[in-house]
Amino acid sequence: MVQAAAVLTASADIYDFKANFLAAYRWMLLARVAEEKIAALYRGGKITGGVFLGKGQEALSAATGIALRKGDIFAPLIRDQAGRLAFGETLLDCTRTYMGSRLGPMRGRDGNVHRGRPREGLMAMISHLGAMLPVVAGALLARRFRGQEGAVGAVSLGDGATSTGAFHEGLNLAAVEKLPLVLVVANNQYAYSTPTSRQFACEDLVDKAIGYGVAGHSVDGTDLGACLEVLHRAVESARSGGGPQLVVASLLRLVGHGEHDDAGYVDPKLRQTSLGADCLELAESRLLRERWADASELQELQEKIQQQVEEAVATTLREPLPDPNTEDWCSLADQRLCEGHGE
Amino acid sequence: MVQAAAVLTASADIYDFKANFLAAYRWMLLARVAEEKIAALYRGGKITGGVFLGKGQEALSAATGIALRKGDIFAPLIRDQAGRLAFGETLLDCTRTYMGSRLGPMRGRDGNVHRGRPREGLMAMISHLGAMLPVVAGALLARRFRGQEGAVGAVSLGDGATSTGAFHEGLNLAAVEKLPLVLVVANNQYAYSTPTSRQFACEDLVDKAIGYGVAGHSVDGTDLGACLEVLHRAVESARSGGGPQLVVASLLRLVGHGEHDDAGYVDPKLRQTSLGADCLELAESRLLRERWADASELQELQEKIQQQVEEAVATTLREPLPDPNTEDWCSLADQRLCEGHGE
Amino acid sequence: MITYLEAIRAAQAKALADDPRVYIYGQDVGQFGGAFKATKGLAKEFPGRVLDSPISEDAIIGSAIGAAIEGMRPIIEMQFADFSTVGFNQIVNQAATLHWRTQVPCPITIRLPSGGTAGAGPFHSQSMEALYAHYPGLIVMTPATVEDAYSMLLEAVAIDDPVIFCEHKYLYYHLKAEALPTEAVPTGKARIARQGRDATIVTYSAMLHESLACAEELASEGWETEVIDLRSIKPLDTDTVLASVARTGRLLAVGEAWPWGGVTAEVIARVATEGFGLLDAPPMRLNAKDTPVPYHPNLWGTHRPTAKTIAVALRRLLSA
Amino acid sequence: MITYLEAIRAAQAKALADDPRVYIYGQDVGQFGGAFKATKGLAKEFPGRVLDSPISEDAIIGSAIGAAIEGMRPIIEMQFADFSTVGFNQIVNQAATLHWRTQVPCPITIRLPSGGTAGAGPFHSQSMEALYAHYPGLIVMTPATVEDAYSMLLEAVAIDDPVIFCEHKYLYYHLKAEALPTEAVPTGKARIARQGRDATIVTYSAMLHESLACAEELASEGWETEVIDLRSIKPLDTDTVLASVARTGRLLAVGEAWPWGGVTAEVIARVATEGFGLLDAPPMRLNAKDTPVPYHPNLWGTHRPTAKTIAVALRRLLSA
Ligand SMILES: Cc1ncc(C[n+]2csc(CCOP(=O)(O)OP(=O)(O)O)c2C)c(N)n1
Ligand SMILES: Cc1ncc(C[n+]2csc(CCOP(=O)(O)OP(=O)(O)O)c2C)c(N)n1
Ligand SMILES: [Mg+2]
Ligand SMILES: [Mg+2]
Repeated sequence: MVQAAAVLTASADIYDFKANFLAAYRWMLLARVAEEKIAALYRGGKITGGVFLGKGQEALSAATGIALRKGDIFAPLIRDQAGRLAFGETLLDCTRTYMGSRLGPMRGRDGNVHRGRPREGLMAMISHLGAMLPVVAGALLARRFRGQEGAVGAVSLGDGATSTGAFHEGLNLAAVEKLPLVLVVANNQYAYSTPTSRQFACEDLVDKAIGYGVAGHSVDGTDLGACLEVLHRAVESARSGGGPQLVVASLLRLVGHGEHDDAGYVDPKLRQTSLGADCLELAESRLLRERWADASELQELQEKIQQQVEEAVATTLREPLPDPNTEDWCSLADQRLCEGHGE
Repeated sequence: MVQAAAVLTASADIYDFKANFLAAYRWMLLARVAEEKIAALYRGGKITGGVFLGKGQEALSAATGIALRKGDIFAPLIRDQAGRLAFGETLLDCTRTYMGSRLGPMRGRDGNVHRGRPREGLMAMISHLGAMLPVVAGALLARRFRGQEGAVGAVSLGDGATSTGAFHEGLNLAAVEKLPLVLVVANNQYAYSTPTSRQFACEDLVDKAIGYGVAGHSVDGTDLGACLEVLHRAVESARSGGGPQLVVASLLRLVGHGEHDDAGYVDPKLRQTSLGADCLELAESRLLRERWADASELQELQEKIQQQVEEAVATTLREPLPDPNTEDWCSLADQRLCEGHGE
Repeated sequence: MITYLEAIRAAQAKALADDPRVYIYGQDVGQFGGAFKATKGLAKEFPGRVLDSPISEDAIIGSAIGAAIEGMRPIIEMQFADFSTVGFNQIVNQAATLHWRTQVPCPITIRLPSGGTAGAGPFHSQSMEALYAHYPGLIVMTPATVEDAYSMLLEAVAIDDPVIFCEHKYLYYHLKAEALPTEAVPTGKARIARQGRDATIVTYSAMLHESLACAEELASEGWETEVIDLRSIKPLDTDTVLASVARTGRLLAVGEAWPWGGVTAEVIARVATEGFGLLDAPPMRLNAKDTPVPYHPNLWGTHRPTAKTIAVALRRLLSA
Repeated sequence: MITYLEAIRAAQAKALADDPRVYIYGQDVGQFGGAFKATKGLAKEFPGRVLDSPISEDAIIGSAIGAAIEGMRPIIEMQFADFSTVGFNQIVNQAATLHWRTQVPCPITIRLPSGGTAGAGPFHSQSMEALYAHYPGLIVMTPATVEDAYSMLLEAVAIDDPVIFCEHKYLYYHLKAEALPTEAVPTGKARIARQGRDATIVTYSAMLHESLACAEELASEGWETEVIDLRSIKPLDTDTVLASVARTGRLLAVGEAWPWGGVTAEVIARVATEGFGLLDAPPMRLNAKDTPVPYHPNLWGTHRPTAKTIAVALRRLLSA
């Protein structure tokens, strides 16, 4: 198990750290602004159903998305707006799914974070936690069957999801097959209202790695630089035949479980610790400190992104909603086999 | 993680090791003889359905049963004839269940190894591997609710069963609640025909302990002395508040998965290793070596046990079989709520 | 006024107060009071008896079974019915078979927040009652009123068998009553929610209210529709259904679940086999469409039966 | 002579040979050839394409779905149908919803060794077809003949949707045919296994043979019973059933599964609602008793329908 800090310099030459940092920061900011807009629409009654945000987890998520390349596979979860964007999901896929546009990837059939384009490597999560892990393992198995080595699959999970049987069976299967799978666990200290003390008894979630025979990595999830380093290393060792990699990031979610939740259960003392830091603010101050950007550039970026988000929402608002009369109401790919008795 | 060898002497004074060894040997021998009889009955067509034997695993099983005391809970699996007897199951419960006697605990409704007396702490396994682990955890939780501390629950599993979600969820739950649960994993190198290399990728199954925050113990499953020591220690530390204990024993099953199976898939080289030793023979030679018994005593014991087994079978053969006409054909405890439409 | 949700909370409070063998286990049910607040305040009121679980449905239910073997009477909350699929094996193979196999009762209550609400989508809307009813060894309750939510949950805890308690999320806040009931219809007995002579609608849970609204509408046209609330779908009160069909000669079965093998199929099969002669017209059934439950309200509103679509079916039945 | 089991093996061999996208995954299916030897020799014949899995039903099925997303066509063997409960969530919530949600097909075939055999007991005997048929998005096949075991399994692999392939363990060795079929009835079409004018028995899988034996017996008394083999229970060929009932006026539905919401309930519900006027007598159904499947043959023989008990029901139907 390697500590992120230890390698900040070590692997800094492998790739252009600064460029990655800047790119990641942009995705983080875009995710933050987009989610604030989604939250506003939700409060304004423009979104039916739940809204689940990733505030405070953008660094880890963006780092995951950036570490992947075209042809890789990514199964994001509910706090991965930044990672989705970094992986290549458009902002419109987000707004269209949240608002039910018929033109979105889910066509109003599924909503909010339950979106994706599986054929493009972006899995569309089902709600059942842990369930996407074996799916990505199978997708990687398929690549191997077809002799397409070199692709990596990343799966996002929360601390709570590590208690699911699917997590265990999926990670074990990936380990047995030595698949290039990177499992990114965002330990944000709570599963909905449940603290980690009621979720697991190990000292550190990364201690699970040895029991599966996979590599383990720990990282400070509020530190974009560290996340970029660790995810880069984890993804590259998976890509180069190192088998599954378990990355455990420590952080806090800075919003409720969903927008309906005020997170009153979060220990205020915890918010005061370094876990409670806002990864976006930290990244911004580092940008300035390192002189990779100046205040006016950031100001400009902020405005561009604001505009981009407003445009996506405006476009989506003009789009048609799903129409029950044009729906085929058939669950099957092979429509000949559909039947509608008793409906 | 403690090695058995290290403590053979260390804890030898805690209790009468010789007495335990002798008692365990008797249960092992009774189990071996009983199972040979069951196998003979099976070949003679006197038993319908599967027959699953524990040959080669009697030392571990007996040690588990002996380490427990009245009031404890035990969830045996398919290779636990010896442990069942040591825990207090009668030989008649075995023969009656295998032969479907109406007087047996399962009354012909369930068969072979699917037997128990849950209210007496002996769980009746369902086939689904891993499923008994959370059940025992819950039983221990109940004891805690009622303020009945001091009881221990032991659960038997095989190497293959560690791949189940139930194993993971159950052990994790027990760890979070810090329950006095001892999980005894018999790593007999195969799950049916599947070698451990296709089952898990960790170096040693005991490496899983740290990931759950539980104590881990390794033991040579062919060495009765070592099994007695390790199980004794594991059970006592669970009893004294040490939380769940994971015991991993290495051994080989010296029979087929079931009596229908010739185990042709077992690597002959493996049989030549120490894993392939017969724990019963080893125990016997130690008895003689230590002069805890002499040949004639063993001969006598052998005959007594043979007779005991023949009697149990003879008794069972005289007993009534289940009668469909006297069956209530109701699945519920509350018979008022049973309904029989459409049968 | 007390809501359906408050009734569920009140029943659990009473069960905890009356019986030391009762405890509550599930995700976020403790201090937080549950995703829907059905256990609000109970952890505080009953220290150590309302416990947060890990996200481990298989182990949650497995542990409840073990506790039941030891004489406890656990109430398990699944955060959503849809997630009970992960604990499915323990429910249908362990809990449902325990007494039949070992003569040891398995008095556990599994609360399933069920059914569709606007925007909930495919994995937070399912009605799984038929799945559990198919397996021997389980009781399946589907309360449709505030009174039943309260009294049936209390009865579920008292029954010596595993009870799948399907509480409908749509009714949580929408449904209100003056007060909690003091006595109750026993489990296994259906209730005639509205009397009528022209046709019988057999339904349960949220669809009772769509059916009553439909009956009301047709009443203005002079049609008197009898509406039966099954209350529990296993056991299913065939006698009450048959008696009603004997009076009306016409049957429409309505359910929110999927059609294939659902409650409506079982009801019609029973009436057709045991009360064929009572039918003056072909029986009819109305269910959700045979697709996952759609997210967007535009689609969801068409996916499940509503007073409007029930009325269309009922008119066809009455003119048959 | 080729057995039902050999036909299943042959179909898998052909699927592997014809389509590089096909692979087989499950416990002990590799070198060992599976618990029932349904994949005997295939690992050798198709290196790297027949893989032993860990004991992880959820991950086994989840991985098959992922592979299907990438264009593969996995064949999954559950060691026994009963263990599919552990992979239930991936089947009904992931596989069954994938295409409807994302427009990406999920062509996986899940082989379930199903049904009762003497001494198999509660957890190695289950018939789970109704459970899977209840969920939208799944095809459920229940082959009753050697020919169908072969051709339907090949079709299952070819279909772009998840197929639950319920192969009956009792038929594995009992059932023999001269040769493998060269053409096949398409999925969704039932087959009239025996023609008759006096009554219609609708059944599937192992119960087809009990029903045919019963029809044979009553033929000696001059009764001509039509016996319909549904072949697949979802889709269920209502038209063929209705056409037969139109000829005979009498319906008996027979299934080996539990009664509540089973195939017989769905068949009768469809005939009652869509072919009420065709019935000259109340339809009847016969299923297993509503308890777990008993271990001992004395009990098992009474738990499930047999030619004898079907004959009793049929006589009642004919005299009604
Ligand atoms: C199998 C399953 N059980 C329960 C739920 C309900 N649920 C949704 S999110 C959540 C908490 C998840 O916590 P964690 O995994 O830590 O992720 P986080 O929300 O903290 O990012 C729960 C219990 C679910 N989605 N799946
Ligand atoms: C969930 C589940 N899947 C599959 C099976 C079928 N099965 C019965 S025993 C067995 C092998 C068990 O291997 P292991 O756990 O190592 O125990 P051993 O037989 O070696 O003692 C399998 C796959 C099962 N019982 N339960
Ligand atoms: Mg969390
Ligand atoms: Mg083994």
